[in-house]
Amino acid sequence: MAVIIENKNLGDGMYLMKTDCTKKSSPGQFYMVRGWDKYPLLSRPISIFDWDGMTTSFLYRVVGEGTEILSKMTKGMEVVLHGPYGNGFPDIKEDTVTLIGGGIGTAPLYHTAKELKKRDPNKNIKLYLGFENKSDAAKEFESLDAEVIVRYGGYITDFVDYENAGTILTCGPEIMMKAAFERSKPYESKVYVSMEKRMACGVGACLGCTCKTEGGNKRTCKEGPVFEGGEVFFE
Amino acid sequence: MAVIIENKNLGDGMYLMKTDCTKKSSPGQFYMVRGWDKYPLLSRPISIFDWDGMTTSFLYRVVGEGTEILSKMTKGMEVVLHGPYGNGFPDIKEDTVTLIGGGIGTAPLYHTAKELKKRDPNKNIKLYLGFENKSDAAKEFESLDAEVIVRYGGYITDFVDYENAGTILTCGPEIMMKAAFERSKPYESKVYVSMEKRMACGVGACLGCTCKTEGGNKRTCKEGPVFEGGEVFFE
Amino acid sequence: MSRLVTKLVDYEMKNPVIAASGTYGYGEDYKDYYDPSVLGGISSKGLTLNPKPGNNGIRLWETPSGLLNSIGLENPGVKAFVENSISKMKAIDSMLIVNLGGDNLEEYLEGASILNGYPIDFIELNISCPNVKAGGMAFGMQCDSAGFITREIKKISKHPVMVKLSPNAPSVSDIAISCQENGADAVSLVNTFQGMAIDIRNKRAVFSNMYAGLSGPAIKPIALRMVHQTAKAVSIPVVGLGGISSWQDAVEFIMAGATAIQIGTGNFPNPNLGKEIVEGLEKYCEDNGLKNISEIRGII
Amino acid sequence: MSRLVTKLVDYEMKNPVIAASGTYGYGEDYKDYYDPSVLGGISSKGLTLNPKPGNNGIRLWETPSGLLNSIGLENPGVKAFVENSISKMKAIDSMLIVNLGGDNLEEYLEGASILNGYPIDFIELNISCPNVKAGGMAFGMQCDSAGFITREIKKISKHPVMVKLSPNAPSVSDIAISCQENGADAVSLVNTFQGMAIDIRNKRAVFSNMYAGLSGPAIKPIALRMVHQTAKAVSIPVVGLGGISSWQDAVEFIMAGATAIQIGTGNFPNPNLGKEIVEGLEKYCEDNGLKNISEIRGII
Ligand SMILES: Cc1cc2nc3c(=O)[nH]c(=O)nc-3n(C[C@H](O)[C@H](O)[C@H](O)COP(=O)(O)OP(=O)(O)OC[C@H]3O[C@@H](n4cnc5c(N)ncnc54)[C@H](O)[C@@H]3O)c2cc1C
Ligand SMILES: Cc1cc2nc3c(=O)[nH]c(=O)nc-3n(C[C@H](O)[C@H](O)[C@H](O)COP(=O)(O)OP(=O)(O)OC[C@H]3O[C@@H](n4cnc5c(N)ncnc54)[C@H](O)[C@@H]3O)c2cc1C
Ligand SMILES: Cc1cc2nc3c(=O)[nH]c(=O)nc-3n(C[C@H](O)[C@H](O)[C@H](O)COP(=O)(O)O)c2cc1C
Ligand SMILES: Cc1cc2nc3c(=O)[nH]c(=O)nc-3n(C[C@H](O)[C@H](O)[C@H](O)COP(=O)(O)O)c2cc1C
Ligand code: FES
Ligand code: FES
Repeated sequence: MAVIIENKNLGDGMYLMKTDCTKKSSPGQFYMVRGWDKYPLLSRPISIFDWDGMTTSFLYRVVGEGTEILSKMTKGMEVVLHGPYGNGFPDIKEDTVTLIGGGIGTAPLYHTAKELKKRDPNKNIKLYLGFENKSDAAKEFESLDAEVIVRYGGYITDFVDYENAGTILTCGPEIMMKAAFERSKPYESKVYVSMEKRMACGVGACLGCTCKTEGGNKRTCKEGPVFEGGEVFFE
Repeated sequence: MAVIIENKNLGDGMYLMKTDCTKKSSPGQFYMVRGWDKYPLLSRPISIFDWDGMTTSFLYRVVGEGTEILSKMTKGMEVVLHGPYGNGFPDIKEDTVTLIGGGIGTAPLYHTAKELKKRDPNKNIKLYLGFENKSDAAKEFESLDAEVIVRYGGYITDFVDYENAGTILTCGPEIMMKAAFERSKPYESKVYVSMEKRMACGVGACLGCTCKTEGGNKRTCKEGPVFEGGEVFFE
Repeated sequence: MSRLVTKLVDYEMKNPVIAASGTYGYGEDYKDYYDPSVLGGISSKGLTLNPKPGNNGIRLWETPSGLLNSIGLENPGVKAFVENSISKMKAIDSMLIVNLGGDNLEEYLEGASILNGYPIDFIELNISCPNVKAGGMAFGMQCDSAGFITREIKKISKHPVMVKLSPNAPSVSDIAISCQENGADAVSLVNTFQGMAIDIRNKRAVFSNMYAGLSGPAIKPIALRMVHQTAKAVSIPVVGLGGISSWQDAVEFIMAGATAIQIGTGNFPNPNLGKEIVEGLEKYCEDNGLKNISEIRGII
Repeated sequence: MSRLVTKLVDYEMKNPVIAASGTYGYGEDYKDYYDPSVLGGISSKGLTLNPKPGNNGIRLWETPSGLLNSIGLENPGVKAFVENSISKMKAIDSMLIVNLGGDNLEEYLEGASILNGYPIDFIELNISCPNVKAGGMAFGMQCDSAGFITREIKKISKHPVMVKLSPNAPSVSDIAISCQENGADAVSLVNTFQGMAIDIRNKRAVFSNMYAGLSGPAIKPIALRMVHQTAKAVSIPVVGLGGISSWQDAVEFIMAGATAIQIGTGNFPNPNLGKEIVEGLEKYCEDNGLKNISEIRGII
């Protein structure tokens, strides 16, 4: 149980919810979130936008019943967080890291960029954020010590400098992640993608989130959500 | 759709919710109330505690899921009110009227006493309110221009002056209403009782709230909730 | 609104939205919310030859996204209905369906023959009520009995007959086939699922009849599957229902093969539902460039 | 905790709370929440002789108070299970149930005979999975096939056998009788109800298999009724499940006649559910002066 500190409307259906959850989490992990008692039945997987030791935040978009309820919650209300779950992005040894986020897929990249920089202040981090429409979401990334490139409309993957990308971490629509993966191939970048599947348990028990990989079926909630690009885009 | 103006905790699980619903209603009628979208499925029948032309209020007790949700709502939130439904208490010609309420069954008696007095300022109105435990609920009746007798614990029906009761209007547990009915028999008082049944539609369509009466089955939501004592306690 | 015009056998409904039996009285109870004539059809509360007082004890019990009911076919009997209510129902400009139940074949037949003298549009043969002891659902549980009663009613009824099927039957689609073979003009499904609740505090079953009928959104996924199976199995029109609470739900049932849909429990939380679904379907057709809603019927 | 001790055939469970197959992995996935040894039993994810990759496409779909799943028995196969997972499951101090599925009799038999070599406590014979094309539920739909497979497995299995029944069968209690007559040591019910969802935007069924299995609170009233009917019909123990999400739900099933209960979908929204139900039942017994939970078994 965490208490909401702030739940800010960023426009274009996006919200930033800050909670008092202090539990340690790694970049790219997620929580199963519920802001209700019995209905809807399942909790919602939401990535960790930020964790700073004192608070845990989520950047989310209203798409259905669950996120709608979350968006109406206010300061002081309680939200149930189960997690953190999943593997998260690996620590990157390479000097240059390019993060590519599409839409709400940008959510896990803040924490990721922040942590990479914390672990190695000399790391060269480029963050590409693509949104369909204008909103205040991009502003939330401004405080990062990284080069932030924001585009509205079009394909964000069209703007990436693949040649000098270094390791690529990407999250967003599958088609976008696949494009990043394909276009970076000539430069032999290592690409990590964060997959999105419907989830029931979040702990690896139900096999509802199975992701087909080159190495056989993997559970997105447990062995994922982060996979190497080549593992999932192999067909 | 009505907006909540105030939702006051009166203690002992009871709340007074004031809404901006201006719709005219008669004493003893009720609304099907819902403070939620899809879950729980059904709306909850709640009597009208007061209607003053500008606001409609409800006095309710938390007993389960629905009333729990209502109790957590705050000023400015929206609540759906379908109604007003039911017949309500009849206008009473007799000079003296005794209202007997047990527990949350006191709820409809405020509006009822107020209206009776409004229609005939000379009416002699006695209000007996019985509660199991102390709370601020009784205070809400203090502003009435009527003799208000409040008891905590025991049977409120033990304290009523049946001989001089005039017409009796009662709402509360069936066993209490039946006691009032039986004990007033020697004095040939006219007794009206307000029945409580589980309801689905509130409009008379589902026959879920059927009340057995001497004159055959009646719908509590439509031909009731107010019946003559002899109609329902005939067996 | 011609995009929604739907032919059910020989009747041209203005739209495929029907108020389900037992949830809409005799058509008048929701008129403070909207004119019932906006509906494509209205099915009366279930009638039996003789008046029935219905069941004792608790009749309603809410469950997660569902409702258990044990009304027990409380009704004034067919005679009182034709005398008191039919003209009011007829005054509503909507397909008039009489939902007919019975304890035994004779009662069904006598009820149907009384109805022969009145200008109703459809009989909905209720062989699926789980809340009455004799008859009711019993007829709807076996292919031969369902086929038998359909045949006997069709022999004497002047009105088209839609048979209302029970989801508790071994195979709903087999029962539908049997009804079709025996002359049914249409089938409607589902009636309620037999369910149960226990009052643990008082250590007893909630309902005096022990079991009751489950309806509402909880059952929608199962009802939809049954409608899909049945629509694939028969060539007569299938009227689909079970948990419909929005126009989107209605579209699902139509895509699954339903010619028309009914709304039951959904009326209770939202007394405007009938009107909202009609309007929602109209807009859906417009937005998707459909000349008629039938273009999406059975596409799954 | 002796108030909860429950004998299931020859096994003495510390309490009647079992984690249901397919919702609890192989017993380890919830151990960050509580020690799985607090449970009376754990049923493994459904196993088949050969590994299965499970179904393609969407596997989960939320419905009102319910969950449709189409996992398709993804599992590593019995051999990999006995090699890799059985020792870990055995290390948990709880009744070890292996849920065994199959495409045909031979597969079931071979799976069971491999299991003969391992110290498991129970086989749960899954003849009720709606999500695999061949076999699975097909065996559970008819009395003769359910009885047949029970008899064949009993002939060769050294372990006690609990047959897991499908609520989609014509009459679950008749199937249970047939299993009992053919030597089943116990039955468990219900598996999921066959349901369906349609993606109206993309005009197609949500699941690539068309139908999927419905579980969760939505089905509880129907499951409870089936458990009640079955417990009245057979003398072997009945293990009840379907939508249990609280200790109160568990009490309902036990009052309806269940010897033990399983929790499936309820684990997902509340990963502490297993522990909470055990504690809730313990407190219920205390508060009601029960020496053992069996005092309320089947009182309805
Ligand atoms: C690992 C992971 C991380 C995620 N991180 C974020 C994030 O940081 N911010 C954010 O806005 N969204 C994120 N999502 C997507 C988010 O889970 C869905 O948008 C959300 O579940 C929708 O719930 P709803 O009730 O609003 O929609 P509904 O459509 O009403 O949900 C119905 C059901 O479908 C599931 N569902 C619907 N859309 C998705 C989806 N895209 N992915 C997975 N399940 C879905 C829901 O969980 C629910 O079970 C993430 C998903 C995953 C798997
Ligand atoms: C005509 C009428 C007027 C009422 N007026 C008031 C009032 O002014 N204040 C007040 O506090 N209560 C009143 N009640 C009782 C109130 O309706 C219930 O307490 C309430 O429905 C309980 O809902 P829940 O979700 O909290 O309880 P739950 O037990 O979770 O409800 C489950 C289901 O049972 C029904 N139910 C439970 N208890 C009752 C009950 N006592 N009567 C009818 N249905 C019930 C609910 O409506 C719901 O459908 C009135 C009831 C009726 C019939
Ligand atoms: C309170 C109630 C009363 C009902 N009465 C009847 C009836 O008299 N005849 C009948 O055929 N079906 C009756 N039904 C069943 C409904 O018409 C419908 O088949 C069922 O509820 C499933 O649809 P739904 O989920 O939309 O409610 C009744 C249902 C409810 C909830
Ligand atoms: C995701 C999921 C996977 C399941 N897998 C199996 C399985 O492998 N074998 C089996 O017998 N039942 C399986 N089931 C059925 C459950 O064990 C249980 O019978 C059913 O879900 C009803 O109970 P519930 O409502 O408590 O979930 C599965 C259910 C779910 C939701
Ligand atoms: S969500 Fe259950 S295994 Fe991943
Ligand atoms: S609540 Fe439906 S008839 Fe009264």
